[in-house]
Amino acid sequence: MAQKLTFIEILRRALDEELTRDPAVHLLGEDVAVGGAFGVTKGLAQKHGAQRVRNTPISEAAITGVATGAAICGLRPVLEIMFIDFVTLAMDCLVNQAAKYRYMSGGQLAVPMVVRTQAGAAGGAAAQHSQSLESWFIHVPGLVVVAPSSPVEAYGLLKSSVRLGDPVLFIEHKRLYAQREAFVPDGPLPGIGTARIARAGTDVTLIAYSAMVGNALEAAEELARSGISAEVIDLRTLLPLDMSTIAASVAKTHRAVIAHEAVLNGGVGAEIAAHIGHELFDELDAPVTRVGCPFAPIPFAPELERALLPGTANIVAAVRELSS
Amino acid sequence: MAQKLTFIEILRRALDEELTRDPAVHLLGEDVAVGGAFGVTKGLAQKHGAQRVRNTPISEAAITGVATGAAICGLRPVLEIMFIDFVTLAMDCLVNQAAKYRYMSGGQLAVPMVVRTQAGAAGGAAAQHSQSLESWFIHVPGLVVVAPSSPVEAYGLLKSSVRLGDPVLFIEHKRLYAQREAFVPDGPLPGIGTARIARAGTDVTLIAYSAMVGNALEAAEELARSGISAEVIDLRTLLPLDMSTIAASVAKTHRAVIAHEAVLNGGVGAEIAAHIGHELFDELDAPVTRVGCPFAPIPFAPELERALLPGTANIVAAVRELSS
Amino acid sequence: MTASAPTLDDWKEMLRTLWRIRLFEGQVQRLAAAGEVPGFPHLSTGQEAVAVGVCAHLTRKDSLFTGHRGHGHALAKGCDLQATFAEIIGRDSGLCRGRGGSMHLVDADNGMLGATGVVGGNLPLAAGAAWAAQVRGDRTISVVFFGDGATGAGVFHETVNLAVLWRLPILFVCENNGYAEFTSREEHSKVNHVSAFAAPYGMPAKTIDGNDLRVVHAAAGNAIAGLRDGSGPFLLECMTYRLAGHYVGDAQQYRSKEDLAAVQEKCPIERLKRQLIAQGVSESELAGIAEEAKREVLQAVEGARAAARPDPSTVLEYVYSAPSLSATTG
Amino acid sequence: MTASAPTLDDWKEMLRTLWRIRLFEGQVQRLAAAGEVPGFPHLSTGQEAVAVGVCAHLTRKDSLFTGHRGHGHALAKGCDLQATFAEIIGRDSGLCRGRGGSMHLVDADNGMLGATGVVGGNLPLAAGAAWAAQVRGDRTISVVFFGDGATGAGVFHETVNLAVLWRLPILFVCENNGYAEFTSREEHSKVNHVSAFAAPYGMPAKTIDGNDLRVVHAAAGNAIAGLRDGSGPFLLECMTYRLAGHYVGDAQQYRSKEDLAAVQEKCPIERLKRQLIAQGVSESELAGIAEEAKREVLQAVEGARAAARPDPSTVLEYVYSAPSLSATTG
Ligand SMILES: Cc1ncc(C[n+]2csc(CCOP(=O)(O)OP(=O)(O)O)c2C)c(N)n1
Ligand SMILES: Cc1ncc(C[n+]2csc(CCOP(=O)(O)OP(=O)(O)O)c2C)c(N)n1
Ligand SMILES: [Mg+2]
Ligand SMILES: [Mg+2]
Repeated sequence: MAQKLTFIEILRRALDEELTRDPAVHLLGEDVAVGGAFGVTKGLAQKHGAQRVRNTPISEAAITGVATGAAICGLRPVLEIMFIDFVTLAMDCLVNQAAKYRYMSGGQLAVPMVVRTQAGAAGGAAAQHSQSLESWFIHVPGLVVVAPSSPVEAYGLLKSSVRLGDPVLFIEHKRLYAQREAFVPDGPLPGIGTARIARAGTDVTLIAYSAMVGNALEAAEELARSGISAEVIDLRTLLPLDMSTIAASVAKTHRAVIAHEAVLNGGVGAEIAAHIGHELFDELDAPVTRVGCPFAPIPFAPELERALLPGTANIVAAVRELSS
Repeated sequence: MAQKLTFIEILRRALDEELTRDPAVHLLGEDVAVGGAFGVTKGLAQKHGAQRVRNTPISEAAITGVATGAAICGLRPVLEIMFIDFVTLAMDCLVNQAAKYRYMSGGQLAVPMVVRTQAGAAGGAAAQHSQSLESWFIHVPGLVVVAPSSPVEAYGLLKSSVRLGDPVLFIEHKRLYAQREAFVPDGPLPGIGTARIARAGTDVTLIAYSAMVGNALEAAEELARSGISAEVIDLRTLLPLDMSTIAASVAKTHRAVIAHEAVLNGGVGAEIAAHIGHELFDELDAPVTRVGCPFAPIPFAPELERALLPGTANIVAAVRELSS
Repeated sequence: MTASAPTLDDWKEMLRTLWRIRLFEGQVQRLAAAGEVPGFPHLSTGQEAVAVGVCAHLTRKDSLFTGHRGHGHALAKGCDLQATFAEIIGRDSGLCRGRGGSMHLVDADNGMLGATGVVGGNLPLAAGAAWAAQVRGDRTISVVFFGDGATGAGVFHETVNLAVLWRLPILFVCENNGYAEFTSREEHSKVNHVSAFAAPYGMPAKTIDGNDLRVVHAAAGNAIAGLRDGSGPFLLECMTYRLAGHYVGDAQQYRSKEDLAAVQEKCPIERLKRQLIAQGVSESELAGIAEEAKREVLQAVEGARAAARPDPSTVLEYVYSAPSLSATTG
Repeated sequence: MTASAPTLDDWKEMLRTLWRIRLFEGQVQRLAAAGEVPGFPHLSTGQEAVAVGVCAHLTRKDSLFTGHRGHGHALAKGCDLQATFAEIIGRDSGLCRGRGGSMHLVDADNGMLGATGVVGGNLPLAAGAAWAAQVRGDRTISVVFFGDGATGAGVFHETVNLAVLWRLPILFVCENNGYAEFTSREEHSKVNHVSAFAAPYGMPAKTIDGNDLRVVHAAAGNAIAGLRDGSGPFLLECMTYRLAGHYVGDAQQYRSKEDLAAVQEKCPIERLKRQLIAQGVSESELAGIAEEAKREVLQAVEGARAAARPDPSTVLEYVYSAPSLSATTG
């Protein structure tokens, strides 16, 4: 029978397997040689050697640059940036260098690199350790943005990311880290840029990614009780965005609700809503609705954090409003 | 009669007047004491003193932090970041510190600061000196984003920005710098968050900002010749976004085209399209259409740069498609 | 603020502050274990002498910035025990009305201007405050506390360069506790002493025993006097040890039992007590000081715990200077 | 790559390369004035000896990274004159098929791995290439050229710390020309000599006369030999002068006529010519070398100008590893 692994354990397993499979794969980041802040890389330095799993100073700009330069020269670095809030320190390298290298060099050089980072709000991590900044990166040609919704999803998507020939921002939601899932490694790895139907339905399409997929599934469950059949799409990758899967679903349900934890304004949901509104204009029976975080930083106090963050109830409410 | 001033001269005049008006105003940035890379601050150090118009080292992160810390303590710093491409080096301070200071301190402290920066593609500045990254910043609660479309607009908007109690990213398009406009300083300063109708029309609403407003006006002119009356909205500020002006116009024209130079995917246009598609669902006679840059970095060669950048023709074509 | 050499009473008062911090953080740890503290608080236990020795020379008009390990700095700067604790447990009566929390303590009236959770992010902010002080010309200064790990961040070097160039009245106080999270200094840099970074800039710097309050007090006093006279920035590196984990809950597998035991030896409170006893202060008087501090702290903690939680309906306040400013208008 | 001490012929060959760079950039300037060069090219005129003296020790397998002023580095590393010029004027036959331009010259086959327009951005990339070389263990090295102004960027310090910590085979070559854009070194930092930044890290460093090819060649040779033996990073600061403006079109109001005249004195080409004449090489032979270089350059320039411009329909190529990857799929 299938063993149950946490999101963290499954990430470790995927990295362990990729380190074993390909000698070009190297891990680096703050404390990663001792497991990293969240224990994802625990034991990997002992198993694969200190040369391949390296601690770094607190130098997000330089270590992202070092990973990029190494990738140009044939290594496949997997860099851990402890919180996506700190990716703000590596934006020059990610956006001006890594994302544009292939293009600026006329196809001579590539940057096969994965930047693993942890995002989202939970437990009072407060304004500088809780952000969801993924939408910045879908605006950067050359990058790939992956946001798994469960342990099993993370396993395949991380391996596919490590094997890709492009710089990948791999976003892990802190709410998912402790989640357990039965795990049977089998089948082909998911293709980067293909969404999946997490639950089939006919009346409305719920589009989500990362931890919010869990909320969308909860919402679908609740809506089912009142006779509303919701189809749930797990985007898996935000860049590229799998519009064909979205279009096929909305053409069937004629209603769409997009949900993410990130601030609504300028979020990934805006891009998806704009696409649906344009490509499926004649199919829509109701306005495309977005669920996301109201326009404020993440507050520290639990009551405030809870009051601000979008969740299952918001998705259900959005659907009911559409259907009424 | 009104004198004609260039965009650069008018920015200089606005800064000169604000330096004169309020002793708290200070300018800093690379080479600003000798005029800055584009001559905007020429002569201001001589007139207002080296203490108030200061050169800095090439340290975008630190100088943004210094401006933020000084703003907290009562100064009103106006910082010049030579190219928006280099704002990537100041993201931690702008996003994690400046934008959140008021909120994290429970309203105790504010950051009245203006970060002036220059953006957009023109003349082969290539991939690292040509970007339009404004959409990142509309996703950050606490920031204000201003993008003037002409010299006269820049004058009022810069003064309003300097007087605001919040951190402002003030985006100047390099294509506009040499543009001249008759200038009569009069009337009240524009309110931050209010768009303007640049041209009245009845058949379609063209929504633009920064240099693209000029293209929208050109497109409107061309469309008028074939009997299509286009209303052109100059957003002026992207955060806050003046949805009431947009809604009023689209409720009248029932058609909307949003145009910006930035990459289409994840751009400001997505947010506007999502809003219109939701708030004006029953008003739309045609899908909201976006005009923007295809998904690639800005290439160096003029032929490629021209091929990639959106312009007047794309706006006209988008409108014709809607109307057909 | 102690102008001349501290009297015996001054030392006793400073001992009281050391105890306040130690016991305050003990309560943070206790309540964190009980699930009453949101987030992941970082304790300064063992490093208190740096906060107390430096802040003894500051007034409410001087600016202070700290980072993720800043409880002690806030209290030493004069923040109210109860309002500070209330912030750390997320109450509406907290310094920041529960918006900031442990890593973002701000008390503007006391010159406690900021604490950032991003390592190194506080350094240029402090330089900016020093610039504002320089513009005011009122002999106030700016002080920034940071860890040894922060010297890995480029902005540290950018800020030092600018501070020296502009001759800013800023005191850089590095608490070198030999670790950044779970990784020792040796694995972060070949530069053992942070003070070495000052040399290229010709910035005066000093490495001292950060666990001896008298040493910290004297060194900080000299440095700050110079700063007020406009002699430019100073870097004070205080060698210290954290007796607790990196954050509450850290199992500390990276430190041996022996190391931890050895570290206990260096407790700055025990150090000061021995010195005061040598000066003829009685054990019982010292015990009394600890007792009083304990009463104060417990009272503050209970007061904070009894305080109201923030009203969820206020969650969108304080984002902008005016309600008219938000994502969209109209 | 010159293993042992250079022969007289080696010096003549290096003189030829100096001339190639000088005349090549002269053509860039001429055509820029004529509006044939997109963007705003930065010339290394006057700094050529650094490029030639360092690159003389490199093979195509060694990595090189430069910044906005990198024409000379690319040519010294062995990039084809015509393909390089074609890139600078945006032709399809250019090194990067016209996508990169003057500030982004890449020639992977020659180990010319990158040029960044963001000051300091190339430093960690070069360290990454050095890390890859260390992993390969093939005695190749990574070299990065940067200006004095780049030391104001935090990432310079982050990279040096990491390079020393990991003992990377990287040569940091600073071309200290006393200016960053229009602002002199004094206004950028109190640290006059960039080599001073190496001291805290215990990284070997040297400040030399960057306008004397022999001095550069010798210093770089020693440093690179050590790097290949795994002795860890080295910082070579080359004091030099730019004879031209910051970019083509810079009016240089910040430099007096006298300064500019004085600077002409230091021309590295004249310097080397005097040395060769002292060694008995005839004026006419030297003139011949310049003539040949001129012929080569003019031929390359004309070839580049005659080359086809990029096909606009190819503008979306090279963004991703596969066409299936773009903003949206399906
Ligand atoms: C930019 C950044 N990177 C990583 C982290 C995660 N982090 C929090 S504390 C810490 C260690 C800091 O070490 P040091 O500066 O020595 O302070 P100490 O914790 O020892 O007091 C790290 C890496 C962070 N907060 N900010
Ligand atoms: C991060 C960044 N900030 C500002 C600029 C604008 N800029 C281009 S060159 C330059 C001066 C660089 O001086 P230095 O490093 O000494 O090189 P030099 O031009 O003297 O060769 C500046 C500020 C830039 N390209 N990148
Ligand atoms: Mg430490
Ligand atoms: Mg220079």
